[in-house]
Amino acid sequence: MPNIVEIAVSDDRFSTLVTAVQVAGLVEALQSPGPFTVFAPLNSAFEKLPPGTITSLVQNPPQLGRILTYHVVSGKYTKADLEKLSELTSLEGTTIRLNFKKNEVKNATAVLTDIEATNGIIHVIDNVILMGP
Amino acid sequence: MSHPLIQSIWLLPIYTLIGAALSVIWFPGITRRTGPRPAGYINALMSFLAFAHASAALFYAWDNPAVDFTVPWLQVANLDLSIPFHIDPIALTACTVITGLNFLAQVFAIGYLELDWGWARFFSLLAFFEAGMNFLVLNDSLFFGYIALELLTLGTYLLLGLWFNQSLVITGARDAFLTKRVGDLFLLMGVVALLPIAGTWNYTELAIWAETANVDPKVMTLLGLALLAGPMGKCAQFPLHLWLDEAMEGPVPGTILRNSLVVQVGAWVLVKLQPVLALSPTVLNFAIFIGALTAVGGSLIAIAQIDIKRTLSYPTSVLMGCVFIAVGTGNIQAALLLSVSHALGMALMVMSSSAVVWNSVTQDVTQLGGLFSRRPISALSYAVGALGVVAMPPFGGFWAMLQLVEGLRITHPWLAVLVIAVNAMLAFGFTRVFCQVFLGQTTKFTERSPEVHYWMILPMMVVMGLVIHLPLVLSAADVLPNWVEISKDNAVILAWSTLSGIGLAAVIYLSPTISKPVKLPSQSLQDLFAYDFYTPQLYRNTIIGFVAISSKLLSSFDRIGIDGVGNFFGFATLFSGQSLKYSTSGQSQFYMLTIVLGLVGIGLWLCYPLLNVG
Amino acid sequence: MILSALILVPLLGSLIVGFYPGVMSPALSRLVTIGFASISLLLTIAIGVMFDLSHIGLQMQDFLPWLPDLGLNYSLAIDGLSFPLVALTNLLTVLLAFNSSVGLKPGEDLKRPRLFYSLLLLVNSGVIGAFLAQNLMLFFLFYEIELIPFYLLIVIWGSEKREYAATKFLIYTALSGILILAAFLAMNWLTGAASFEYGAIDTTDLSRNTQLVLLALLLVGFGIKTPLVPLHSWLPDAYVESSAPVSIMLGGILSKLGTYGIIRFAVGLFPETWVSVAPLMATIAAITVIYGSFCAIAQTDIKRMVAYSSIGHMGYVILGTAALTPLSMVGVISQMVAHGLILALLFYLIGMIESKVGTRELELLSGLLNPIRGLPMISALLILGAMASAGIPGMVGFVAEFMVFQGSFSAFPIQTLVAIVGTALTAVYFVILLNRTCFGKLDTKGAYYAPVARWEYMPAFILTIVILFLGIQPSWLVRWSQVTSDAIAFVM
Amino acid sequence: MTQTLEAPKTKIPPSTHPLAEIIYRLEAGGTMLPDTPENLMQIIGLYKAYAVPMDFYWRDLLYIAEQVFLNPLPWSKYFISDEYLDRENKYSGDNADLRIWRGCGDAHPELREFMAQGELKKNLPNILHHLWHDRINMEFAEECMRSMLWHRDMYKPWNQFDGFLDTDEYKQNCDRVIKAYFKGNPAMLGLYKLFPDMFYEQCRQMSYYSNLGLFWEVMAPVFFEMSDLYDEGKMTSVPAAMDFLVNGIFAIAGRPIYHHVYIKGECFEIIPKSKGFTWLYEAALPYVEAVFYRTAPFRGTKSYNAQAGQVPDSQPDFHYGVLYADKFPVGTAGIPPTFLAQDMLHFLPDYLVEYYKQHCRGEGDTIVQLAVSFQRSMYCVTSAVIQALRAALLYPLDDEDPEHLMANRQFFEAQMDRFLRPEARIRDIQSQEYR
Repeated sequence: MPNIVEIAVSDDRFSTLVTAVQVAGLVEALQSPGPFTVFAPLNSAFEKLPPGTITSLVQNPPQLGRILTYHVVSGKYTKADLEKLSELTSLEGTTIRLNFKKNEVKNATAVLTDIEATNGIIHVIDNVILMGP
Repeated sequence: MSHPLIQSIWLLPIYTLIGAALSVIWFPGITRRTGPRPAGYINALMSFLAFAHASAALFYAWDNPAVDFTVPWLQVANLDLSIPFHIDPIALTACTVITGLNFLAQVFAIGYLELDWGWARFFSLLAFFEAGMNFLVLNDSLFFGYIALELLTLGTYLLLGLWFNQSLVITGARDAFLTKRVGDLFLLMGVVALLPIAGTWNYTELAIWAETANVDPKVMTLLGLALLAGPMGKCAQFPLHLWLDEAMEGPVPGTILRNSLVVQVGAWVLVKLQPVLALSPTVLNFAIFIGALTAVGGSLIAIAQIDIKRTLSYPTSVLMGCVFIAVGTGNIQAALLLSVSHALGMALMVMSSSAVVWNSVTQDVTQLGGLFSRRPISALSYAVGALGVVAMPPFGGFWAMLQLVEGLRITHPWLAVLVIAVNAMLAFGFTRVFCQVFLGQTTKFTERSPEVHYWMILPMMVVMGLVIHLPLVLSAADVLPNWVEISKDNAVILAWSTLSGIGLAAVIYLSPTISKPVKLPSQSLQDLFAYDFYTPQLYRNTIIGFVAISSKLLSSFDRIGIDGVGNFFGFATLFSGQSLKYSTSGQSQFYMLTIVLGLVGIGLWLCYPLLNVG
Repeated sequence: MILSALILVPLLGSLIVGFYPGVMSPALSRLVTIGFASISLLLTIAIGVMFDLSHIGLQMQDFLPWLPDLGLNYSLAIDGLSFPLVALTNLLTVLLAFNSSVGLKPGEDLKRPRLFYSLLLLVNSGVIGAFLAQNLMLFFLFYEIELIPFYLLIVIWGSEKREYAATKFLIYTALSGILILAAFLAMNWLTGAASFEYGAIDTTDLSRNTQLVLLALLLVGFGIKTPLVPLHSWLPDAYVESSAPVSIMLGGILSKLGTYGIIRFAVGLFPETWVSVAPLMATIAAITVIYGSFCAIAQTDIKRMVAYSSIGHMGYVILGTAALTPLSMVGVISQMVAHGLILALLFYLIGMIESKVGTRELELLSGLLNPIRGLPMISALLILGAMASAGIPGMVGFVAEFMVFQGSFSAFPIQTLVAIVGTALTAVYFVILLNRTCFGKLDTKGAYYAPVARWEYMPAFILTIVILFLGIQPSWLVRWSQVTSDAIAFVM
Repeated sequence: MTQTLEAPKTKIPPSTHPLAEIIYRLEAGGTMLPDTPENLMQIIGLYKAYAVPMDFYWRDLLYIAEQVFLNPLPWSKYFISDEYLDRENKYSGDNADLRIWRGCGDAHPELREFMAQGELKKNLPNILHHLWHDRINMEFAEECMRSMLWHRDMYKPWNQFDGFLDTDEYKQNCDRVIKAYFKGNPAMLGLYKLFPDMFYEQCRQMSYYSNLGLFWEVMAPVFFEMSDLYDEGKMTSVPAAMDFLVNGIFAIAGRPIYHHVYIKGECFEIIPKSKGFTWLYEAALPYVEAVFYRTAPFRGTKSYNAQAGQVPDSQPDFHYGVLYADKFPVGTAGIPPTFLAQDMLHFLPDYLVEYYKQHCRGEGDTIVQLAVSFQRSMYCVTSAVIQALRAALLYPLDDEDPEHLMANRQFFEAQMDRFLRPEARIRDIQSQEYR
C-alpha cells in the first residue's frame, strides 16, 4: 500500500496540493510513519481561493506549511470515527470543527472519504480550510 | 548695590507669561494646519530660562542680605498698592525649586502628553501657574499674595479642565475652584480686616508690628482664623482637602506641580503669616488641631485608596498637616525642610506612578502588580521618592521629621508621638502601594508593560538624583539639624517607626496567605476610609445642600412673592400691552413721531405753570 | 460746548436715521449710526484729554437759561463721577452699533433696523444728557425721555413675553420717575431755591424729618432703577425678554442712572441725612448682594442668571456709597464702570451663543469650548468675563470690588463681610454656568453650529481688552474719579 | 436608516437582531455602510488620505524596529533614513517580491513633498519642520502599536505571536541581539545583567513595531490602488470597494510577520520568518481587534479614577476604537486620534476638500468631518474583514443549505452584537447627515 504522499502524487486532482507540500518542505514529514489523517483539498479547492493567495503563500514556505499542517491530524480517523467527533486538533495546533454526519469538515465537504494509506488515511475535501473559530 | 540678576528678578513671572501668551498662537482654533507642539517647546524653554535666572540669582544672593524694592501699581485715595519685592536667599531658593520642578514637569509633559492635542492650552496654563507661584514667593505683601493665590485658584480650575469633555474632570474642576475659593474668601476677609488693624500688608512690617501689637484677642482670633483659611484651602487641609483628591482627574504633569508645589505656596503664606497668627494662641492651636486631624485622617484614608494617584494625594495633605503642626508650634525651620523634602519626593512618586499608568492603562493598584522586573526605573523612583518623604535616614524627609519631632518633644510631647505615628502610617501606605504595583503577581494589565520613553524617564532620573542628594545639599546649606545636639533617641524612634511601617506593609501585602484585597474587619469602616470619611457627601448635605435649597427658595420667593406682589397691584396686567401695543404696520418715522409728540407733551406740561402765569 | 455736542451729535444721528425721508438700507443706517457714535466716542476721548484731574467739582460747564421762571435751565457739566459713566455709555453704544444683530437666531435679520439704530442713538443722547445735566428738572427730563425708546426697544425686539416685560418696565420706571419728580419739586419749593440748579439747592435748613422723606422718595425712585431688592422685579423680565443689544443697554447703561442718581442727588443733596440712613442702606446693599446671588444660582437660563448677578453686583455700589469713604467712593465709581463693561461682555457673549446654538438653557448647552465644532473663542471670552464678574484679580471687577470692600470695611464691617460672601456665591453660579456651557461634550446629534465670523468677535474683544487693561493697570480707571470721590466723601 | 432592505426571501426566517437591516445587507454581499455614491467618495478619499501618512508610518515603524531598536535616547527615531524612504514595498512597485498592486514601491511622491515642505511650504531642514509640528505624527501610530502589545490573548489561539513573546526561545533570541547591540557599552550591559526583563520587555515592544510596520506595508498600496481605481472610474460602489479589500486580505494573508534587527549592517533575527507567523493571523486580526474595537479609553473623555470604574476591569470589555469613538471632540485635548486626523488633513483629495467646504463649517472643521468620514471608511474595512472571515471559515452567501445560511446568519449576528453598545457609531453612519 502506498503512503499518503504517494497517493497524492499519483492522483492529478491533488497536483496543487503536492506542489504546495513540496514547497513547504512537508514531504518528509508526511512520509513518516505517522499515522496521520489528512484532509486533502482538491485542485479545484485551491482555485476557489481569491487570486494571489497561493502565489504569496508559495513565496513563504513556513507560512504555507502552517496552512497545510492545519489539514493534517495526528492519528488515524476513519469516517466512522469522525462522525463521533465534533472537533479535532490539527498538527498546526488549533482545532478543526467537524460535522461528519453531513461529511463536513469546517466549511468544506468531504467528497471522498477513507482513502487508506500505509501511514494514515486521506479524506478528500472540496475547500481549503483555514484556521479560525 | 545688588547684582543685576537680582535687580531683575521680577522678570521671573514675566518669562513664563510671555510663553503663555505665545502659546495662544497654537490653539487649535487658530493654528489648524500644523500641530500645537511648539507651544510646549517654547514654554519649556521659558521655564528653563526662568530657572537659569533664578539659580544664577541665588548664587549671587547667597550669604547676602535681602534686597527690597517696590514696583508701583495703584495709588488710590489713602491706599498705596505698590508691589513690594523681598528677595532673600529663601525666596530665591523657592523660585529655583519652582522653576526647576516646573521645567522638569514640562519635559515630563512632553512625553506624557505626546498624544494630546491640547498642548497650547495646557502649557500656557502651566506657565501661568508658574508665574503665579513665582510672583507669590517673590513679593512681600499679603495683598499680592492673595492675588497670586486667587490666580492659582483660577489656574487650577482651568488646568484641571483641560480634558473638559470628561464629566468627572468637570466636577473636579468645579470642586477645586469652589473649595479653594472658599479658602481665598476667608483670606480676603482677613486681608481686608487686617489693614485697618495693622496698617500694612507687608510681611516684614507685619512681623515687626506683631512684636509690639496690642489687639483685642477676640478680634485677633477671628482675624487669624480667616487668614488661616487661605493656606488651609491651598494646603488641602481638612475639611478643604477634597479638591486635591478630585484634582487627580487632571493631567499628570499638572498633578506633579499640584502635589509638590502648589500645596507649598499655601505653606509659604502660612509661614510668612506666622508672626501674625501667633498673636492669638487660639489660632495657633487651631492650626495644630487642623494639621493633626489632617495628618491622622489623611494617612488612614490614603491606606484605603485603590487609585494610584489618590494614594499620593492624601499623603500630600498629611505632610501639609505636619507643616501646619510645625508652623503652629513655631518650628519654622522644620516646616521649610518638610516642604522641600516633600516637594521633591512627591514629585518623584507622581512621575513614577504616572509612568506606570501611562502604558498600563489602569490606575487601580489592585489591577497592577509584578512590574519591578520590567520597570525597575519606575520602581526605584517610586521607592526613592517614598523614602525621601518619610523619615528614613539618610534621606531628606528624615531630617525634616527629626527637626519637627525634636522641636515638639519638650513642648508638645503628644504631638511628637502623633508625628511619629503618622510617619509610620505613611511608610505603611507607600510600601503597600509599592508592593501592589511593583511586586507580587502580574495581571493582564501589567503583562505587557515596557518602561516608558526617555521624555518621562529623564526628568524622573533627575528628580531621583535630587532626592538622593537633598541631604547633602541641605547640609552644605547648613540647615540640617545639628547631629550633636539632637536626641539620638528621637532619630532611632523615627527610623524605627518608618521601618516598622514598611515591614508591616511588606508582610501583609507580600504574604500569599493573606487574601487580597485586604479587608478590614468592618466593611463600613473600610468604606469610611476608602470614601474619604464621606466628605463629598458631607459637603453635599451641608453647604451645597444649604446653598441649593436657599437659592431655590429665594428664587421661588422672588418669582411668587416679590414679582407676584408687583403683578398683584395690577399695573402689569392692567396694560399688558393692550393700550400701548405698537402698530405692526407702522414705519420708523411713525415711532419717532410718537416720541417727539411725547416730548412736546412733557415740555408743554412743564411749561403749564408758565403759561398760566402768562 | 463740547458737552452739548455729546448730546446733540447722537440726537442728530438719531433724527437723521429715523426721519431721513428716502429709503435707507440697513447697512447704510448701521454705518451712519456707527459714524455718529464714533464721533461721540472721539468727543469723549477729547474730554478725557482736556479733563483737569486736579479740579475739585464740576468742569466744562455749559449754561443757557431756558425757562428761568420755572427754574429750568439748560445746564451741563462734568466731573469725575459722570465722566467714566459717559465714557462707558459711548463705548458701549459704538460696540452695539457695530453688531446689533447679536442674539438673533440663526438666519434671522434685525427687524426694523432704521428704527433700532435711531432709538439706540436716542437712548445714548438721553443717558448722556442725564449724566451731564446740572439742573434737576433737566436731569428729570432726560431721565424720563429714556422711558419711551426703551419701552419700544423691549416691545419690538424682545422675545415672547416682551409685552409683559415692557409694560412692567414702563410702569416701574414711570413710578420711579414720579417719585423723583415729586422729590425734586418738593426740594425746590421747600427750600425756596431760585431755580432747579444743582448748585442752588441747599437742604441743610430743612427739618430732619422733611429731609428723610425727601431722601426716601429719591432712594425709592433711584432704587427702582438701580435696582435694589425688593424693587428689582422688573429687571429680570426686562433683561431677559429684551434682545441682547437692548439688555446690554439696560444693564450696561441704564442701570447706572440709578446709582448715579443716588450718589449725585441723594448723597450730594442730603449728605447728613444720608449718613444717618447709611447703615440701613449698607444692610439693604448686603441683602441685595446675597439675594441676587442666590437667585442667580437657581436659574437655568444663563441670561437670567447673569441678570440676577447684575442685581447682586449693584449691591456693591450701594454698599460703597453707604460707607462714603474716599476709597469706597473710588471703588463705587470703578464698580459702576466695571459692572457696565463686564455685564455688556457677558450679555454680548450670551447673545452670540443664542445666535449660534439657539438656546440659553443650561440643560441644553454643552461643550462649547470644543475648538473645532464649538464656539471656542466665545467660550474663552465667556470664561474670562465670568471670572471678571466673580472678582478674579487681573481684571477690572476685582480692583473695583476690592476698593469697595476695603473702603467700606471700617464703616460697616459686618455688611462688608456679608458682601464678600456674595463674591463666593458669584463664583458658584459662574462655575455652574461655565461648567454646563463651555465644558462637557458636544451633543453628536445637534452640534452643527454656524461658526462665528471675525467681525462678530470684535465688540467682545474690545470689551475684553478694556476689562483686562483696567484690571492690570487700574490707575487708568481711578485717575478720573479720585478727586471727585474724595470731595463726595469729604462732605460728611 | 436611509435604505430599508426587505428581509431577503430566503429559506431562513427573518432575524430578530436589533441591527437586522444591516445583517440583511451583509448577507446580500454588502457592507455595514449604505451603498451611496457620497459614502463611496468619502471612504475612498479617506483611504487615499490615510495611505500617504501610512506609507510613512510603516517605513518608520520598521526603521525603529530594525535600526533604532533599543537606543535609550532615540531622539532621531522619527527622522527616518533615506534607505527606508527608498525601501521598496514588498507588494507594489517594480521591484516588488510579489507585485500585487500597481504604484511605486518607494515613498509616495506626495509624502516626499510633504516631508520636504510641510504645511509651511518651505524647504526647511527636517528638524525645523519637526519642531514646528509640521510633520507626520508617528505618535498615534505608536499608540496603535502599544494597543496591540498591551491587549493580551487577542484571537487566541490562532494568533501565536502574542504567546511566542513569552517563550524562552524568544528570550534567547533577544539575549543574543541585546548583547550584540550593546557591545562595548558596559553600562547598558551591566544594566541588562541587573534587569534583563526590562530589556526583554523593550524587545517585545520592538517586535510589535515590526509587526505593525509589516501590516501597514501591505495596507498602504491597497488603499493607493483603490483610490486610483476610483479616479479611473473603475470602482463604483461601496460593496465593490469592500470586495477589493476582501481579495486583498486573501492575497496577502500568508505574508510572513517577523522581526529582524540590523546591527552595523548585520541582520539578527529575533522573530525569524520560519516561525510561520502570518499577516492575517498575527497582524491583521489582532490589529482590527486592538485598534478598531478595543484600544484604551481616551483621557479626554473617560476618567481613569479607579473608584469611578469607567475603565473596564477586563481587556475584552475595552471598546474605544474607531468604530466606537465620538468624533466630535477630535481636535480637543486628550483625544489621541486627532493626530491621525491631522495627518490625513494634509493629503485629502481635491474632491473631498470641495465636499467638506460645502458642509458644516467648511474648512473650519474639516478635521472633524474627515474624522467622521474616516469612521465610515473603517466600517467598510471592518465589513471586509467580517466578509473575509465569513468566506474563509463559513459558507458562500449563495449557499443552498439553510443550515449553512443559518451559520452565516449567526456569525453576522455575533459580529453585530459588538455594535449593540450605545457608543457604537454604526447607527450614525447609516445617515448621510452624520458628518
